[in-house]
Amino acid sequence: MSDAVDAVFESGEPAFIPYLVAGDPDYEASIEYVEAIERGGADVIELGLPFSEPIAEGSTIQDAIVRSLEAGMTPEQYFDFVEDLDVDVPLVCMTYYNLIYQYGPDQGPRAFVERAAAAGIAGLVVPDLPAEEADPLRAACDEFGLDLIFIVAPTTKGERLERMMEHVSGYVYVQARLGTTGARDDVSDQTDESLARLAEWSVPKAVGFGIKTGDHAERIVSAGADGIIVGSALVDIVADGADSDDPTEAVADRLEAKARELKDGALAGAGLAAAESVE
Amino acid sequence: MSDAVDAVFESGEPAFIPYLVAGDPDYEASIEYVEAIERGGADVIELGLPFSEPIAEGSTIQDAIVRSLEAGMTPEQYFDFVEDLDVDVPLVCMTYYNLIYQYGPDQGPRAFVERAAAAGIAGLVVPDLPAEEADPLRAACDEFGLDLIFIVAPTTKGERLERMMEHVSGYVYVQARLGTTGARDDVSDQTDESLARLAEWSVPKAVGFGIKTGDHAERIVSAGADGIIVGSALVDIVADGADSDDPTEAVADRLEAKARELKDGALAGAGLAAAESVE
Amino acid sequence: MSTDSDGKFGAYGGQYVPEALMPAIEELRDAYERYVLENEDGFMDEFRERLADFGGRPTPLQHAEQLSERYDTAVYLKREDLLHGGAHKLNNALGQVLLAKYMGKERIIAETGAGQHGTATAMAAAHLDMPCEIFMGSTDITRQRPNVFRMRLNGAEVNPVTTGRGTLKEAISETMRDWATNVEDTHYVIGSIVGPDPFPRMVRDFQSVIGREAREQIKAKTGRLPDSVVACAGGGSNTMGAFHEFVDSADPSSADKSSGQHPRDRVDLIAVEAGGSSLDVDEKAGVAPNSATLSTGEEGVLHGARTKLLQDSDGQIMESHSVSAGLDYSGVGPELAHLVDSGRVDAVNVDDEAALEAFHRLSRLEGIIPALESAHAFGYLEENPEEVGDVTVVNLSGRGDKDLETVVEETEKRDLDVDVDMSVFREAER
Amino acid sequence: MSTDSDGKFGAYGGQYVPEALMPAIEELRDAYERYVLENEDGFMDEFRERLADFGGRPTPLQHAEQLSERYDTAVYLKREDLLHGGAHKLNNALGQVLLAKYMGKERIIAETGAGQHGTATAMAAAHLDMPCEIFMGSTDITRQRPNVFRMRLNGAEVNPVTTGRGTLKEAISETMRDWATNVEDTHYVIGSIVGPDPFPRMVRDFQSVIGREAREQIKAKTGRLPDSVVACAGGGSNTMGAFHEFVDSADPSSADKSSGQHPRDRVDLIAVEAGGSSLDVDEKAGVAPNSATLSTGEEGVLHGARTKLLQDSDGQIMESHSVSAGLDYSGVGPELAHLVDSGRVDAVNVDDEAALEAFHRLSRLEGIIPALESAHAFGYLEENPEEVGDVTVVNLSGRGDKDLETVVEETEKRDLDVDVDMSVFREAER
Ligand SMILES: Cc1ncc(COP(=O)(O)O)c(C=O)c1O
Ligand SMILES: Cc1ncc(COP(=O)(O)O)c(C=O)c1O
Repeated sequence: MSDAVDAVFESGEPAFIPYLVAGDPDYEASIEYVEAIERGGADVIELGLPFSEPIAEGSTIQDAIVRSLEAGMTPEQYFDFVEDLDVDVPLVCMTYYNLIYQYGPDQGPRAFVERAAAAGIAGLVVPDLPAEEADPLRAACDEFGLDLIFIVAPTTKGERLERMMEHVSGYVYVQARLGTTGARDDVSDQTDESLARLAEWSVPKAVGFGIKTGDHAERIVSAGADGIIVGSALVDIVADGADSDDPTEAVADRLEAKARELKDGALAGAGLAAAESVE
Repeated sequence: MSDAVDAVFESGEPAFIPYLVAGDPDYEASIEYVEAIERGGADVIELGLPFSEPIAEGSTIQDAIVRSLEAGMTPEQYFDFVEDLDVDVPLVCMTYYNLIYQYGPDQGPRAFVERAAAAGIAGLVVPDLPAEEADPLRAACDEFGLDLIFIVAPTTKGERLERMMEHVSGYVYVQARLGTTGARDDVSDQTDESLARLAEWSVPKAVGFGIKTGDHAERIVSAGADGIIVGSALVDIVADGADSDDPTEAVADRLEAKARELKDGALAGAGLAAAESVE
Repeated sequence: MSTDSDGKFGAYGGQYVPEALMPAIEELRDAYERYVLENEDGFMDEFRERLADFGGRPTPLQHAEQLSERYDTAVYLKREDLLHGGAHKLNNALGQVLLAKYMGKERIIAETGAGQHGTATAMAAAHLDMPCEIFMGSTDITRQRPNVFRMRLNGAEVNPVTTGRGTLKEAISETMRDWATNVEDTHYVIGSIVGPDPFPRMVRDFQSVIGREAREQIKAKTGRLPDSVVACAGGGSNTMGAFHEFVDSADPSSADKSSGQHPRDRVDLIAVEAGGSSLDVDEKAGVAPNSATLSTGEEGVLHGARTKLLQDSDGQIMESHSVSAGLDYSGVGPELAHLVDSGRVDAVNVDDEAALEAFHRLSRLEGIIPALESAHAFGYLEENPEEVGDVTVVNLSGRGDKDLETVVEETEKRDLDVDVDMSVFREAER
Repeated sequence: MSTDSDGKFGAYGGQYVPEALMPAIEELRDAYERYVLENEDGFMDEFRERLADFGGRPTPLQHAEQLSERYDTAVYLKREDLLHGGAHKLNNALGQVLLAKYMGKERIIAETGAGQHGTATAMAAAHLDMPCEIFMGSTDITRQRPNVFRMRLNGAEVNPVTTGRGTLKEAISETMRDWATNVEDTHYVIGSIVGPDPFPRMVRDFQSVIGREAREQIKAKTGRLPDSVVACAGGGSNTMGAFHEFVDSADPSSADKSSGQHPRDRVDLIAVEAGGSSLDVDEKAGVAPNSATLSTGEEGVLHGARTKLLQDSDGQIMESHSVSAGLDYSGVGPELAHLVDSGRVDAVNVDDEAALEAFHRLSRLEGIIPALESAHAFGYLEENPEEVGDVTVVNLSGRGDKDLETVVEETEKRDLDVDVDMSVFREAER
């Protein structure tokens, strides 16, 4: 279990967890962007390692993955990227299992986790690896002290949910709605349901899939989330920048501003909740 | 049995029997053309009444049929045409059975034959009417004194040939080769074979299908034919005239010349034969 | 096997062909009688085995659930669309090519309209290793392009026929010309129950496996004979193939039918012709914008037989029309003409638009894309569901893969009752 | 029924899918075990009846006379090309759509490459009255246009997938995304023996009717088991469908084989993959100009299962290539990967050109136009006639009507060994 991630959730403040694809749209700009969202208030950063078949992503993140791959991103370069970053918050690597499995001279997840740990990665999220197939990766994570973060879907219920909770480390990624990643204009009712379903579990709950604005963030934190995960809303800014060839700094400023909006929303949500419980 | 046709074959001279499609390429020109080939030496004229599905014709005569039909030829008009013609030799109508069958208010061949007789037609050739189906038409021909001329094909042999010979009136149309009508560059060996096969029969034998030149005519008559039937070689001249918009008289002159060449060829063939038998 | 051993069906039938072909036709009649009727040298055994292994017989008789519900009657489909090549045509083509082989012929020719008979013949000829040439009207070549490819792939020559309007009628005439030229070593595989005797009898006998199977299958499934059998009719080979075994059948269930709604003492036989765009004719232009020969034609002689024809008052043959190339013919089988005259078969017709709608309907509701020819039979069902009784067998004579382009084009021209969204067709074109 | 009840085939298989799908997959596994393995509610009886009546089973096992002579061995064709829709795909699609109905699902989605699985699913969905959406790569939409028409005619929505190179791999990913969104009321009909458990087992079980029939048929025809079974392999569903019943079979005839030339103690199972234009890969471009996953792939995880994959050294999936869209896939069924590793199945491959030649050859010699996919199996036969023993069964997985345009185009580009006169194709275009 990563102490750094633990510390974030123990702080009492709601965690703001932004996501970007490493190397999108290119190595140098991406470094600036990740650093900008930290300045904007990130508590943990999920950093995508792009895979050619991202079956859990919507079109926004799919496009980001294509940009990053075309700019030459590889697992090896990803670790250099992580080491080059000048950020203090914990980094969580989000990728698909085949890249973890193939890394290094032998097959199996251990080499990847070892290298990730060396690069300073605090945890992993693997969207195509359900608990059933996770034993080898969990063993490697335990060995090298990484969190293996599981996703709890709206369809994860009953016995299945109980079994999963036994294995949780770090936080759970509460999938706010069915479907793929992508910014939406509303907050899903499924979010409230899921948070209610998970209320009795003590593990920190970070909600993701579809959060786009400070308002969304506020609503979700006020509904009981311990953190919010925001990807597509930020990747949209990177995409716009890439499309219009804006200077890196301008895009970085926009990302920082968006991050602040989301972080403030989360804080507001927590403030409200705190206010209610204090009075 | 038509006396006029009989008289032709009884004259001792080989009969030259040209074929044209009535109304090709139009009514007026066609009248001129038929009269021209009589001047060229025709002994009998086969005059085609065009049918939309001429399954026994090659492309030369098919095209003539299309020209005639497009110019408005109908069975009724055909009889007018025959009556308008100023020729003395016997006329034989060549057409397909459906036109004969449909003529007049009731179905069946009688009305057609009656009208043909009235117009002065001496005989009929019906390429899609084998002996097997010919009883009703034969009865009508007998009633009105027309010859029903049968075709003897290279495949007509043995018993079949014997049965057919019992019904013959006028002359037999000896098909010189398998296939459809059309001028050819050679004389078929099948012709000699057929003439040999028919030698013992006393009925006059007119050979057709593919005769193109005076030389062909000569060869065939010298091989034992009592007459030659020539269609496509003449229709080709009509077609050329129609294509190049030549004056009717010029085309008629060419037809007359071609007829004379063929007639002379036939005579030469007979002369040779006669010469041989006399010496 | 037949009561028509003289080659006549009432006033219809006969052998109106050039003398040069008569010996070949006599030879064929003799071979037909020996090999087909008498099973000499085990011909029919070999034929049936090849039809099973190469052709895929028996074809199923399927209960059509959605149609049955729609029409409130039990609709069964005889699935000739599943035969190798995609239509009933192979039953006949395989029979004739095999017969030609038994007769020692060395070359096969055939005409084709929709291209279905041509492809069936090309397949049978490849299967039996016989050289093969197909005559096809140039108009049909354009509207049935995939079938031209298929014939060529099977090694057949495809000879375009440009006379007339370039459809089936012209192709038949042209094939007869080739036959008259090469009659000694060549067999002409006629594609329907038309032409001179013995073709109408022989083609019917080869096709009658359809009705023979259907009869057994419907009895096994329902314990009774159907109230009706419905089939489209061009020349009429799928039609007589489906009808033949039922022509003499009384319906054994009619006696104890309690409803009394459809008291039938026999199986109704319904031949659905192409109504085209209209039943009116343009005598002047020599065009009938339909192929409803049985309903509107007059007795005459064409392509070797006396039968009903689309013709003008002089006896000139009129150009027919149908959205489906396989029904687009000015003649019809003499046996069918006779059965219609004698009242045993009902001749009805369905227009282009109703056939197109039926094409879409069957595709949608049953997951089966029918040939446009067969779609006419389903158009009849839609317009007259009350006519077919409680149990009906519809002959699904072929599949519609060959018609996709035509259907897209013809559908876009029209405002059909069925709701078809054509946009993705256009998208796919891009 | 299976020894693979944990969903693993050796090291392969498993369930590598997003958590959101896991409950649906568990539900499906449960339904599969009850309905398919235990025949609960008579599911398998209804399935078999529909396969017979709607699908046209059994399909024939045909002795191929010309090929047998050419290769001096008894070649038998399992005629899946005669199945409704024109390929083996319906066996699986009908099974899954029916299962979805038993499970109370209300919507069907599927991916398609060649369009054959999409058309089969669209047909099955229409037949069973289920709304259906098909995901298809935009490249495949262009090269398999008739199949797009057919799906639309059957009432399915066709959703073009433009990511990547727009072929099967991308279509599968996109369908998984839809499934993850609509998992509660939607069943995803996977088209081959790929994907998370229970799909590989279940699709194989639905397809194993091929081998079950073939086994009975070959025994009836020859009194013995074949020396070999040959099938093309894309995902591998026709392959395992043909092989499954033979995997455990010793050849009962080998004991008394006098020739001793092919003393086999089991039926050889030969999976023929697409060699494409070359077996070399371009790692830099991420492209393998072939789909020879079994021969050249490496273990990895894709689309829900651990299996052999075409991937670069980092684990990124490579674009595959084959002239036949249905084989054009970077993965392969985990069971097949396992059987190849364990030596029970031989993995071989045949390149684009040899497949094209085989396409023409079968069309010419046997009068059967095969799918380009199936043509690969015949390409192997041409190149290795001595490998298949005295009696071989080749799975003719589908018909080639869908491939006509591709074949014309690809043939014109090449100088093939078979003598094909392409001129009439060009004439017909005019
Ligand atoms: C599928 C199908 N049905 C019917 C027909 C019409 O022919 P017939 O009336 O001889 O069955 C054709 C002709 O090509 C056809 O292809
Ligand atoms: C006719 C045919 N054969 C084979 C295949 C390959 O699939 P599989 O390997 O799953 O049988 C396809 C796929 O579309 C196909 O259409």
